Amino acid sequence: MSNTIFDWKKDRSMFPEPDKDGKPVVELDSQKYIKVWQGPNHPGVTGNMALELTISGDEVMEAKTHVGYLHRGFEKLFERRRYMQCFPTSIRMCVPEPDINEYNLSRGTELLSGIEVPEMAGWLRMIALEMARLQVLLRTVPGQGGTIGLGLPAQWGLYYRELILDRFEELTGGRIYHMYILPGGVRGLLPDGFKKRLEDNLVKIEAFMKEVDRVVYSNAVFKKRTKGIGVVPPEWIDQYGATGPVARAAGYKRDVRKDYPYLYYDRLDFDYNVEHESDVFARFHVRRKDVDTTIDLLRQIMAKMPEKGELRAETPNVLHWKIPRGETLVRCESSRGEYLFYMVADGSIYPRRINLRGPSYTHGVVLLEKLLVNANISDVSSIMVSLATCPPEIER
Amino acid sequence: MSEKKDIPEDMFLAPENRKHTVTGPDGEVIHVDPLNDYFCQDLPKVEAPYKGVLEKFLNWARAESLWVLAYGTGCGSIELPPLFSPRFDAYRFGVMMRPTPRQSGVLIISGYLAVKTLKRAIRSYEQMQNPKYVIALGSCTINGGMYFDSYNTINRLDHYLPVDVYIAGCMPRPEAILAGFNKLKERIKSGNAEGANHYAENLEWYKANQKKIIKDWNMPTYNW
Amino acid sequence: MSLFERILFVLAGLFIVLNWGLIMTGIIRKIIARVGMRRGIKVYQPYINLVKNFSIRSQLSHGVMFYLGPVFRLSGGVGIFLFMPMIYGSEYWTNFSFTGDLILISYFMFFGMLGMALGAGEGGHPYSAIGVSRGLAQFTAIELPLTLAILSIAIQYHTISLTEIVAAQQGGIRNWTLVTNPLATAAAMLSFLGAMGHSPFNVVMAPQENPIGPPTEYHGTFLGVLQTNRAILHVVEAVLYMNLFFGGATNWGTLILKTFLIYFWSVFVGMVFPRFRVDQSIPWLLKIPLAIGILAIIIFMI
Amino acid sequence: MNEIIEHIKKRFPVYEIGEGPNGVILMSVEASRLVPMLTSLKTNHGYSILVILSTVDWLEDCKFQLTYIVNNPEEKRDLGIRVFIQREDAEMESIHTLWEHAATFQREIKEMFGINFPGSPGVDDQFLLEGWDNKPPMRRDFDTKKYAEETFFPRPGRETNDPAAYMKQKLYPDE
Amino acid sequence: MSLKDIFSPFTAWGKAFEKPVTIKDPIAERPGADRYRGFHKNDISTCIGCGTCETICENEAIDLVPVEGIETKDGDSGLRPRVDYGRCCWCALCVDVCTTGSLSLTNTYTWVEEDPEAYRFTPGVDEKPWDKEEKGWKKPEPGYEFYNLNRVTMEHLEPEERDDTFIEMVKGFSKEQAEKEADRCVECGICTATCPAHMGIPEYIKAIRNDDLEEGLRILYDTNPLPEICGRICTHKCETVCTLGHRGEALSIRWLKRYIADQNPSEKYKKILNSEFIEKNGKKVAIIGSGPSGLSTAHYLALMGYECTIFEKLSKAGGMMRFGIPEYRLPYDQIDKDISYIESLGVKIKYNTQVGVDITLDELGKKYDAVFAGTGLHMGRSTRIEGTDHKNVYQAIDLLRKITLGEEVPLTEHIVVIGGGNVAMDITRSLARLQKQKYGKVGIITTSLETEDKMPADREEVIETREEGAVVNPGWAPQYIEIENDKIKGLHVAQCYSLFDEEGKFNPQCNLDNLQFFEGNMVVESIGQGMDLSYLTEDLKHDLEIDRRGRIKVNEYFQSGIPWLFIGGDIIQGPDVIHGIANGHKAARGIDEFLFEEKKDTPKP
Repeated sequence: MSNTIFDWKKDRSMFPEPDKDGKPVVELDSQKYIKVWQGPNHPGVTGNMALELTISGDEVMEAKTHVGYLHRGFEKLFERRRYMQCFPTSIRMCVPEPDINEYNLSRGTELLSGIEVPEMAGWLRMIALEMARLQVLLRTVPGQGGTIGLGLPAQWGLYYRELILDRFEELTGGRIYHMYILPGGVRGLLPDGFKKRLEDNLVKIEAFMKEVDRVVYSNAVFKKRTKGIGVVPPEWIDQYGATGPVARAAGYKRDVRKDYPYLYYDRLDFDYNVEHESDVFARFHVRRKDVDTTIDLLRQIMAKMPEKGELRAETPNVLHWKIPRGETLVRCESSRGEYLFYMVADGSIYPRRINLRGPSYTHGVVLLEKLLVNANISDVSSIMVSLATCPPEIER
Repeated sequence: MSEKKDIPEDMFLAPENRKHTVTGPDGEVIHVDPLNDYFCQDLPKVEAPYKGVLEKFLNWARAESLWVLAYGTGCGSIELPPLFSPRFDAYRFGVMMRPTPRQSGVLIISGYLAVKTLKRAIRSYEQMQNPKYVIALGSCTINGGMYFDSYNTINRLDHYLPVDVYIAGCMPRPEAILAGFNKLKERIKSGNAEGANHYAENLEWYKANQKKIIKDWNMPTYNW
Repeated sequence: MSLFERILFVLAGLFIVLNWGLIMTGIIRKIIARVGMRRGIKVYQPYINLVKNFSIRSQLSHGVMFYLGPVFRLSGGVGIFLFMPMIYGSEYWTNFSFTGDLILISYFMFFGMLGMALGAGEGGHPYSAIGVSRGLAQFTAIELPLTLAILSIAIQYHTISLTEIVAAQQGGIRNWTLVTNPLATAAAMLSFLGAMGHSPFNVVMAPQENPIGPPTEYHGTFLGVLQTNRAILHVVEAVLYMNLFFGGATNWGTLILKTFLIYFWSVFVGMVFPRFRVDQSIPWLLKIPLAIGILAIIIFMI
Repeated sequence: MNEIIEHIKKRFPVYEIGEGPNGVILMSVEASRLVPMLTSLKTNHGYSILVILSTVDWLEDCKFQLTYIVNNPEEKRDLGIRVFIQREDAEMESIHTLWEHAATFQREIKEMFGINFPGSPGVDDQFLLEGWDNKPPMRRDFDTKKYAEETFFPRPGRETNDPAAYMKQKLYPDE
Repeated sequence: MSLKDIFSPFTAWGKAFEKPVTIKDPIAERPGADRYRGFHKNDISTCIGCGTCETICENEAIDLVPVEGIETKDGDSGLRPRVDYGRCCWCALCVDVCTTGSLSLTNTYTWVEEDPEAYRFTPGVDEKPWDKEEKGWKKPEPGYEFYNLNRVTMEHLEPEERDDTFIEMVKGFSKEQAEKEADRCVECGICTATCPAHMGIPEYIKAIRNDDLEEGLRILYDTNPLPEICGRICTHKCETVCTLGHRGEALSIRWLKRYIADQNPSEKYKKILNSEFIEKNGKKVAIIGSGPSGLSTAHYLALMGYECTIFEKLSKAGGMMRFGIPEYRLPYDQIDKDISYIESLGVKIKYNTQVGVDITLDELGKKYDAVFAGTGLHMGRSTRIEGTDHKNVYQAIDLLRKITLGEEVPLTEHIVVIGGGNVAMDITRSLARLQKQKYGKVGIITTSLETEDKMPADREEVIETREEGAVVNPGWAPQYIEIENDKIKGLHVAQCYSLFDEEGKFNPQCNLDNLQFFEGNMVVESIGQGMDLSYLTEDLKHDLEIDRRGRIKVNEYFQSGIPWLFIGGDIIQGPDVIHGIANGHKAARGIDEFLFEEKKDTPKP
């Protein structure tokens, strides 16, 4: 359906003019371009970060990510905090989905000090992790429409997310920062009737996802706006270190839960959600399917988990928990992709180094900068959200 | 503290903001000092409120129509969308998000402020028009919170911006934020929320504090 | 009726339109809230917002055109109103409508837009500039089908006087242009979607892209003026469509109901679709409504 | 797995081979042999993903440890390669030609630790900090608390007592 | 793109006909969940101000501040946590780590202020609207602890292994056990104030954790020169106030001390403690009695360079530690280890020299620059009931001395012991062992005035006594000893229901309707000891201030009315090893100060 009159794809050779190396040169002085900052105060960017866009008309010529607006120096702060004290601090590293930080830090600490977590605690961790994933997906899946002006489902999504947050509040005592998974185990058993209430919510969320399907997924304009936009060629995936839904939308079967099973994910039955188009729509679709998987996983967990059990393994006194020298790599699957902690212990009560590498670290900087070139300025926020850029985990 | 003593004055300035010369098409050489030439160098004035019933009426209107700058400065901003979600629906209290500082009257500092963000927050605040209000969320704005020992986050907000209302919590829940809005409304209606005038009166003190931290001050003293 | 009386009635009409515009905004916001599972604002919230905006103490200008932008915009809205016959058959509420008012109104619709564009451009904000260029480009694409539809009607009724067009539609729904000239109505109503600035055509103020377009720099009184204009403009544009296609109104009650429904049409579509990119919205407007509009003319040409 | 280790052992002078607690094989290699080794791992052995590039400051040994963890997505296996470099005027070869996103890591390390990666794109740009004029903050000899107290006006009025000292002062002050 | 794609989005309008989910008044209608981590609440009567909350807080949000109306006393620092909500992150680690369980979080979460200074408050002291709130975060269920509440079990000989032998019954910690036990310590330091010697308990426990036992020994010797002895038989007042004891078992501080002392070989002591070369200052001090106080004084004086001579009445040093405590609790070689180190510092001990008999106190006063008397309580007290003048009624302290000296101990098959203290348990168990050796079975009844829960003896002592076959039957007041044919038949007792009268004076009340008879051929009295001050001549006594109850008045440095005479130990403080040591340490400082003043007055030649 290429329509030559309306196909405004210009002859790219005209501008920007390439230099000797074939690299395009964007000269602001030439008056052909204007520089636009999206962010840090801009409704289209995810969180507090900025994109420096050089545009010509509506087209982005050059994009540069600016981060650091949320830099708190966590990795420095860890040097001054005991292992147990790291855990409330660590979770602030990813605001929308804090539980993965709790889990990774706890797991790393346990691995380094050789502690095995009781089985019950493991299952409870899985509940928390999956609920966190669901909670994020309820923001991002309808939120994908929000980036291009379809704010209604995003608003609904926030309500259904509230339901999960209610369950979190009940289980963990916190709404956003749950601080539930801690080194050695978890901080509370399921309250009475929790499973039933969660199941009720899951039913509601399933019905809501049907609605999202109707309003967002099969929406003519949404498809028009997202298909073929922000295509990540499959060969870029490894080159740019993309993981999670971005990799899966490009046809790669990558899911930490299946590839490197942690907790009891190997006892659950689920599959990779793979798409092949690798555009914004495909990534949205992968996430949409992830919602179903997550709901299914939550049901499986509730069915398979033991009724009773220990909350927490016996650990050394947390006030002076010394961990012998060693290093480890902990990974888990966040809603955005592979989430890693690299931990080095030096035998003292303080960790030597805890380094976080979230998926946004590569998605939000190199990949985004690359994808935005020649994109329409209207699609910038849509592409950014489809990569699920989360600035706090880039900056820590 | 700094090891290098001979830092050029414009070291931190973006290239386009440095003093430079431009040659016009007719060969005329023009010296440009962007900071002085492109930006308004005026300082803010104290805008006296009206007297009596009129001011009371206007304050009521200001209180019932709080336009918040949609700027999530810290992690507290994760609780701002739920504020406008179906469950809490802050719209019905006259609260609304605006994407541009010009049209907003309320700046929510949602938690910690990294030095880099502080600069933007100050800029946003100064671009807002009198009367303007600041709500500070969470521990971080009161005394540094979790990041009291971080090298990149400020400890107390009241040294940099006049704060009207503090809300405790890490982060405060939407309900608490709504309570904060109620408090702010009370404050506005009582005529005490004159943060903008306070800022204009004590500009020197605020600027000294701000400039102590923001080392690359590549903007005019007051950013209209 | 003396000129003085007429001016009095025009002002009274303007007052009614302004109030209805503000209340309608409130009602629409309330409805939008209900779809969003919310309770929504108080219906009189737009009034408070207006008072608040006029109560801002400090104003900041970027130059003369920056000042004049909202004024132009307002005069665009008021201009449409001045020449718009509001109530059919009423001597008092026909304003200054005359034989060629349709032409003038079409002009005023563009006038406000242009004034705004100049003022916003003076603001110097890059997003204003982007918004302006998008807005003007899209508005041209909106005007085209609308003009064709108007032409089609003009051919149909052999007049370019709004009063006469309304007069021709009296006597029941069967006589409405909606029934007699459905193609022109379709073309115009589709372009109306664009004119009202709701999704999928809100490329100008697209909050996630160029927040919030031309008025980015406007604040305080300027914004108050813009809001006033917005309230007036939405109503009078709806009145225009009402007059053209839906049989006009013979009393204020009908006018309020019909304008509301016409305006609601844009909300009805806008709520459920995301917005087009500007390079999608213009081709779309130039494809579908334009084609229908041309068809509407061709039918009458034959 | 052992095959690869044997293979690497034959070709590169690796030492301190050991398995971390999570099944990550860690080994150390001389800085000069790192890039050939990574290239070989990437092209010949399927270690196509750079998982993380991290730095540890061993202040007491006057050394920086750079850890490159690469991953083989087919065999689902991680390999960690440690490189120790001197703390003074630290410099390391850039690997952005192998993995584009290594540039981000290197940019951050340059800013946070002061290790230079000549040739890495944008390595000299400020990444997370703005107008920083002190020591690179992640170096262990930079005291963040002291810096924060000097710079950020902590709210005055806090005082605390150590229970033991307070009890001594109250109950047996002169002993 | 199909037609469906155009029309299906319009289904969204269906929502317009549903009821909105908005909560009318969110501020009032939404209390936090049952577990919500809201604002702090503290039960200040339970709180002891141990400061673990302050330690765990990663944000340094908690300060410990003195609170009006709460006094500093043993086991309570008098401080209470003050929370700074400009720091707090509501992680509730402070609640989870709280040793007493006094701290909790409520489910209240709304607090708005215009004044940032207001966000600093002392929960439980400053009144807050949520003080009455019951719901909120509490410490999770049992099984969730940040430190181990249970002691590492100390291995000891089983009753059947130990009931006929005087081999030490407690085996001592192994390295792992000691480190595990040391790991439980929360380092609050509340014990330090309660310990009479104010030992650096958290510090030496930290040394164990760090496996730096030499450092540990140095810390021990700072305040206590008899660690081997104290590590075994100290009355461990520290453990009674241990913060862990509030919800679990107190830390085995005593055993940890013993672990440090045990693990350091005696030959290395001088090197570790850096006491190989001590500069003498030429002053001489005489010390009467080689009990804990005397040894302690001698040790610290010796370290200061004084030349000390201890005069001991008996043939071996150690005083009550050797002669009052049976060997199974405190082996003699361990006493020798501590004493030999003190001797190695140049302290001379003159055995078999009784002051007052072999040498008078006056002479000592003239020969030496100062004298310290720590003669202890070596005279048993009698109940003075009918029949106590019989020859088969003994004093526990005399029997214990006989056992230590290896003299023959009178023994019958059935014995009644009167007394509820540790000495009573010691003699009971010693006699039980002897009975087992001689007769193959145990026949001993121990009774006391105090009821079971008020017995002054350590709990485990009573349990172990019973394990070894002796009968402990407390709560009886002895009435008279039945003697038939000059032979003791047994002890008649009546139930005792109250020990003290309303004024708090000792005045036992008996229920004479409830009588009992304990059969036995021998009665041992162990109701306390008195002092023997026969060495004090009358003119000396005249200079001393002695109060109505026979106690000698001393100043805080144990200096008596006679400036050169310092008196300390059990005579002053009552029977307790650790008090004796503390007295000795302080007296040593007093003597030093006293002599230093003198030194100043008389310039050196």
